Amino acid sequence: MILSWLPFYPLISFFILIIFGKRLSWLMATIVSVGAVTLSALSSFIVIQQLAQIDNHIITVQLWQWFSLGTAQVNFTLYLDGLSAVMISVVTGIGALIHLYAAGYMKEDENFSRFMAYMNLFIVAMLLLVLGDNLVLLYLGWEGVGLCSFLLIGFWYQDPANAMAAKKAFIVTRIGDTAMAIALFMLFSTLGDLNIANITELAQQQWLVGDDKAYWIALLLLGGAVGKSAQLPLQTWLPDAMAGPTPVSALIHAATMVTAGVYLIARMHGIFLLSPEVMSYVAWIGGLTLLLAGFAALAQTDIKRVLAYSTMSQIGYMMLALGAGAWSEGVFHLMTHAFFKALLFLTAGSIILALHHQQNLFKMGGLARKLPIETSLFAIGLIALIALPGTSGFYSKEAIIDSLWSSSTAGAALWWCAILGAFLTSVYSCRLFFLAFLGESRSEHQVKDDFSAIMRWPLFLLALLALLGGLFANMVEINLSNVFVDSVSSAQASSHSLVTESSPHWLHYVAIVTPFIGIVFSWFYFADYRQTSHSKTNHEVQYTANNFSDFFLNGLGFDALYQRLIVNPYCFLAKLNRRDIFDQIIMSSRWYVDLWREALVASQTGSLRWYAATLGVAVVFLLGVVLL
Amino acid sequence: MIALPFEHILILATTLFLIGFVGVISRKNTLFILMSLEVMLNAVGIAFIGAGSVWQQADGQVMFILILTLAAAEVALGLALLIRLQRKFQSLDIDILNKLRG
Amino acid sequence: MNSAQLIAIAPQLILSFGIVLSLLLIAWQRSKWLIQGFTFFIFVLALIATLDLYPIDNIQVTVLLLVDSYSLVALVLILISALTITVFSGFYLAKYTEVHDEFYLLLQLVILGAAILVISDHFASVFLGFELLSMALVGMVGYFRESDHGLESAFKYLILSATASSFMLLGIAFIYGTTGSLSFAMASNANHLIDHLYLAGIILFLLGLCFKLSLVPFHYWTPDVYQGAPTPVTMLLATVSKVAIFTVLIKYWFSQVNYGDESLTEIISLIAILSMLVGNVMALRQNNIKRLLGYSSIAHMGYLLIILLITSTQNITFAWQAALFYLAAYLLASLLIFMVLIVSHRKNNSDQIEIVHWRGMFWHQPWLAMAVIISLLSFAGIPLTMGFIGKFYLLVQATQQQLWLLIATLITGSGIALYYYLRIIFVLFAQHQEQSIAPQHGDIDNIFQPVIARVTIAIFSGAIIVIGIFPDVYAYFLSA
Amino acid sequence: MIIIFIIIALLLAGAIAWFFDNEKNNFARWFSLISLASLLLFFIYDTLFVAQTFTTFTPLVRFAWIKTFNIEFALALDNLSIILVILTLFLALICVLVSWHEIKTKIGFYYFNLLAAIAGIIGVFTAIDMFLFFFFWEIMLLPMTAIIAIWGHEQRHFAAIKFFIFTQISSLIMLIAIIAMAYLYQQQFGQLSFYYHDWQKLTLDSSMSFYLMLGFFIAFAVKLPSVPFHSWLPDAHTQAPTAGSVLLAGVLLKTGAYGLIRFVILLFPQASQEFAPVAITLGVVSVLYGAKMAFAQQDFKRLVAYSSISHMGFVMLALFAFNAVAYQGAVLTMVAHGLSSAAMFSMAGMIYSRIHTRSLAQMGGFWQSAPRMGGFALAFAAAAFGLPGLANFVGEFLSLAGSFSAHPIAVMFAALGLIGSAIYGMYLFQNSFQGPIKHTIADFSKRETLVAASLLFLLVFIGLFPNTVLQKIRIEQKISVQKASEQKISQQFVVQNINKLVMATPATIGRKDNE
Repeated sequence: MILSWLPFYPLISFFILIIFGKRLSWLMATIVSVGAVTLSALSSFIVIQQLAQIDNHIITVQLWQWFSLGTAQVNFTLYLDGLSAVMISVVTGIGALIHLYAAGYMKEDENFSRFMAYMNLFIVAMLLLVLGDNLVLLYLGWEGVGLCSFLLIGFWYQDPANAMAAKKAFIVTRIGDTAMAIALFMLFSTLGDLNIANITELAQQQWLVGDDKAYWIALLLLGGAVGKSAQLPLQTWLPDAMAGPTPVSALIHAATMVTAGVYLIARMHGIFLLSPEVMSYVAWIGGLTLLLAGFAALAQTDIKRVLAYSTMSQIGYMMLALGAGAWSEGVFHLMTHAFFKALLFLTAGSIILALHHQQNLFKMGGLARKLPIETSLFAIGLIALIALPGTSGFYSKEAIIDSLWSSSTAGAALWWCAILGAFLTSVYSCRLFFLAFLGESRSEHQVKDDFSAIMRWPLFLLALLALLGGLFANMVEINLSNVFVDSVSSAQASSHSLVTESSPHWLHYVAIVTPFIGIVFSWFYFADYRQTSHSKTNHEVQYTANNFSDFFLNGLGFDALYQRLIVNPYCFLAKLNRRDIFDQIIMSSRWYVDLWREALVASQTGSLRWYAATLGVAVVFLLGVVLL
Repeated sequence: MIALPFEHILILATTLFLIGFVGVISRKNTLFILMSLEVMLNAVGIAFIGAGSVWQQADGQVMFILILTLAAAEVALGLALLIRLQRKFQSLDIDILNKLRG
Repeated sequence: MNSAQLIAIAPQLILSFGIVLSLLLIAWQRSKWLIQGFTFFIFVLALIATLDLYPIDNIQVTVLLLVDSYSLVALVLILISALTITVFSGFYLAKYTEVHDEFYLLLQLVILGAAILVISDHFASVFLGFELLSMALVGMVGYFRESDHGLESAFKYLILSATASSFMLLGIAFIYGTTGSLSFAMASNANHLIDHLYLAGIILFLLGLCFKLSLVPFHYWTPDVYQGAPTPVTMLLATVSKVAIFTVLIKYWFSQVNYGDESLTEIISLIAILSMLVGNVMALRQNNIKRLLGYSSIAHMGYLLIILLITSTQNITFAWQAALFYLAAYLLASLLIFMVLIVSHRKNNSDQIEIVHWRGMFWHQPWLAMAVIISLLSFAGIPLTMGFIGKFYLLVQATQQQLWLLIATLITGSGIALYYYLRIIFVLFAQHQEQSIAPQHGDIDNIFQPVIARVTIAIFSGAIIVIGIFPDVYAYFLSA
Repeated sequence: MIIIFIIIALLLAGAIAWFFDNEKNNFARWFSLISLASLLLFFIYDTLFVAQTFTTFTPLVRFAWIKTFNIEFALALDNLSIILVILTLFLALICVLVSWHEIKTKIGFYYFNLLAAIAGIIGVFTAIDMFLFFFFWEIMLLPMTAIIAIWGHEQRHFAAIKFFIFTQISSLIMLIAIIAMAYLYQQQFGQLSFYYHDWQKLTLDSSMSFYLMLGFFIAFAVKLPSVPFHSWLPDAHTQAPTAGSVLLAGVLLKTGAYGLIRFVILLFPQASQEFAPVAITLGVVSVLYGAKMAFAQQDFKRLVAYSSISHMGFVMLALFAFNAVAYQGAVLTMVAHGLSSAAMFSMAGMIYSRIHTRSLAQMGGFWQSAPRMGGFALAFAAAAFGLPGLANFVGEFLSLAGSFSAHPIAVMFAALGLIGSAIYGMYLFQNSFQGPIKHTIADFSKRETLVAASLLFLLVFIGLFPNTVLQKIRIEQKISVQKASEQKISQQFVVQNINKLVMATPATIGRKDNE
């Protein structure tokens, strides 16, 4: 019962906000929207408690029958197991905190209630995504979060750039969605069902490891995941998506929606296990993305874009983990990442607000003195991101790195990738910190620091989670083991093990030390940024553009590449054929007929003798036809 | 009396007919056109009489008389129109009449 | 000649006596109403006689004439047009103070010629009817001295039709020369088909008929004469002359044993295809409505030629029905639109009505415009109208004979035709504010609509729709 | 009798609206509205709630009409027809509402045409004698053309003529096929017949049935419309008044799809099976080409028109996949597209009534001044690009999922249409409602809200509870399966229904080839 109501609190709130719109006062809107999400959060905690007491650790609630595909039923059924439990706790828990923060952040906006309505709708869609018991319902949530993401990125739609970013996010993810849709069709046509539990079961009964169909289905699902989670090659939308209000970036583009791809792969692990090749693609995509994003983060000037690339990179870790078969590690990282990345974004939001919507790092500096609380919160987020021992990030990331070397689908090369990534993470984190908080103040405006309580308290809670999130490790592990263990073991029993060799013992130490090396390296390399220099003028620290850093700044040129390879040709084709070639072909008959008409009219000269002559010619012609 | 072969009569009739037709096409003067029409009709008359004599029937001659009647009626109408042409345009050139076209 | 035979040609006799009596009447008293009334009376009598005769078994009246049910139906159609034309000639002539009794006399002559044509079974009677029809028509075309184009039209019609008749006569002479008979049935003999002279004769004879039916490539006179002739005469040309000549064509064709002959079939198909295409294409941008109707009649006659292309005697009955249905549909639609043309005079009394003059007619003369629309839709063969059923007949015939090429041409032709029919219809619907584009002489004003005109137009519109929805009303009449 | 009653009532209502309208009062509007609403309610009550099943396409009325050709006046109803008739009547209501203030001249005549068109369309959906079907098929064109030509936009005459000629030529081709079928019946059974169920008894040799099928197919493909016969549609949609576009997109296109189901596939199962590769290719090309062309348009209505082409491509694809699921998807897509395109065109009309242009370049930022309108526009755009939870998604999903097993490659290409639809959907929405504010417009009035809300309600309702519609289609499907299996084409249906699990894609294809 509690479960079935879970998505509907925010839905009701959405309707209230949309229908009453601007007639609601700020307070009313806040109470309704935040209250609804909090209600969801509370009920999800209760439900998770219940889950632990149930034997098979699965709760399903059928709401109604949606439609039937031949003999298979596609229902509005909510399905709660360990994995979705983790997800709903993140979605509703973090969601509630971010809602609260957003209420403060967006207080001045005239379309406040519309904003909160979208946020609520997003929570609904996200809950359906993680609770759907079949892939179609999952797809509904999947598209729903996409739409909300579109709406929220383009919330300030009057600026064409924002609208553009929203459109880009929607269309690029849509490419992935299409791949996923095809995967669904393929699953239906081969297995005849779209219920996730049934699929996993049927697939493992009918297919051997390495089956062609499993390969293609897994690959297409991966396509969907890659789109949503901003991984290579569909990663380009995420940095632009930062055009949205910062709470949106925190909720959608850091904590929840972008990790939907990770959730999808984890959810469909039964299929992926049947196709080790795709598993290693997952791993490689994760590895390459985390490096790419790390490098790109190094060159960014916009504080939110740094965080966006960092998100991409962290999701790369999750992918890497999934690819290596470290399911629960990946999901755990998803959770801890949600904590610290939400914290980072929200704190960044506060800073941006304090600087009158200034997001350029090179226009910040020296904030540590002016905003001590925000600085320390941000620092907490960063150390969790860097994964210094003891923080939540440490637990999850070390676990991932640990699992790589020995995995048959990942291996040593990817381990080194992960290590390099960890190094990059600490370097760009330090660069960010130095630029924003240390050094000389380069701000053009007065810094204002009159934050209301609702913009502070969520941050404290998140900071706590970011620091102590590691404590959840056991709980998550227990929850997830129910989901993964049995299927993994059965698949492994039927095929070769994913673990090939035991990893050497020095790996662990390298992994722990790497972040420190990064910090030390940055301390010296970015010395300029951190020093409160006496000799240099205020504006000495500037972004030095050269080809190389430009290349990184622009996300390694993917945007330009796609622009040239796909967007421009499509637009060109569209423009070229604006007048519709088929129409022109058909309408050319009009021209043809007219040509004949001209000729025939010309023959109608009006001269009697000419008419008589044609009579004679016609006679001769007809006689000729018949007689010859 | 030597019976003329039908072919000869036909050749004569057809030749006359063609002469008449060419006259209709090439003459500009309306009067001559009407005369050429007469030639054509009479050529047909010859053909009918010839054919009648081949089959030893009166039908051909009957037809000839009918044709004569037609020719008379035609000329009567033609001349009436010709007078109006003359009055309206002071000319008998048939090519004046080309206002209706296209 | 027994009494049955005399009765069988009663309509023709009535018409003939009517003409004589009309002459006497003119000698007695000249009055436009009297002569009009008398003409009308004669036609009504003839119509009653015809209907009374129907249905009839084939009756051979001398060697010249053959009365059968189909010719009677054709005669009914002709007389219906004759009646309408008589009535509307009255409206047309109303603007003249002068008494034009010759006009009605000529009209009676035309109808007599047509009446003879439809029952003729012999080249001599064909020739007589044919020339009676055309000579009287020439007189009518050039009837009004003062009209803009009357003289030109009359001259063109006279000389071209005389030339064509000469060709036809030559053809008849050839046929007679080879077969020794002037009767349709006797003159047909499969053995002669190898004879070039005979074939040439047939071609030349057909030429004469095709000329009158304005089929391509003998169509040149049509638009010019249609446009230049007084509207009632154009009406006559478009209806009576077409129906009579087409009837005689079918009669001749089906009495032959050679309708299946390949080279002749080819010629007919060729002429049909050319007519459908040329007629429709040339009508495309015409602005003068009479001229446009002239071109469209070319196409319609082209469609009708499909009837002739049958392969066995079993199809003759159906072909006759199809032809008479299509002819009736064509005739009713033509009469209807010409009636509207006659009542919608222009200020300067010219009968050269262009499409723009009908602009917005639907909004101030809705019933008149509805009549035009119904007539045009019937021409275009759109369901709800009789024209559609006519076209349906043709297509059934063509499909049964598997004339795919002709069907394709028919479809193409109909497509092209829709363009100009719809163009007129849209002009009728044009809104008033667009009127600034219209020429200064404005649209039709001074539409005088006597009750009779309105009633007649309504009856015809109704007939087209009713027969369009319940074709059995007429089809039963045909198959009785 | 109910159908005859409805058709006659519609014509009568139209005539009354025409004759008794005077320009001052709103008689014509209210009268058409009320009569349509009561007819809709009556029809729904009579077909859905009065105990009577419409599982087979059996005639409700049947009497001789034109005895010369043995033509009958026969009307029938089955669930497919019922769904489409309800859709038609519902959209007719929408049409009346959207033209409330748009049509300012000749109101009475306008409503006469509207109701006459509706009557014709209902006739098409219920005629069971093929001549009668053709009759209605043409009848519905006349008032439709009049609506475009009289109350349309600047190029209305051109568009109306183009629309009319396209459909007329294609339907003449169909008429030839109809006549040929009747003639074949005469050869086999001794007399002409145009009766649908008689034709199902015909035995046709394969090449003959192929050509006949093609004759029907062309007419329906033009109406659907499918590339390359689509080009009448953008012009007609663009130039028509709002209600005209709504009617065209919402219902008239469905007659094409209906014809494909009822006549092409069920009368010529074997031939359409042979033809399927071509039809499916056309469907896929339509999906992609429509989406691509939609993106290139500058004109709001033109864009929506091309999107219709794209959507109807899915229908074509699904129908020729010969699969029970795909079939359900096709019918649902028809309904969903009827609603969503009607909604989009209503939206276009409402925008046009405010800023008097259809050019996207001159739109922008409407959301600020008209948030309610923006919300609806977004929802309708979302329906167009197949957002799950709205009706279109279920239709397209079923279509593609069902077609996949037989035609995986085609479905993959068609799925690209999902991307294409997102692109033009976004382009449309952002250009009009987002971006810099170019116009300040009034938000929805109550009437407009009613129109949009009722359409959206149905879209969401069908999107979330598609079974209400799908159940109807399923019954229909059983019959068609039986019919088709008589013609021994559809082992595929049977195989799928009996044993889905063992069936794998290549195996099915192979099996089909062997047959």
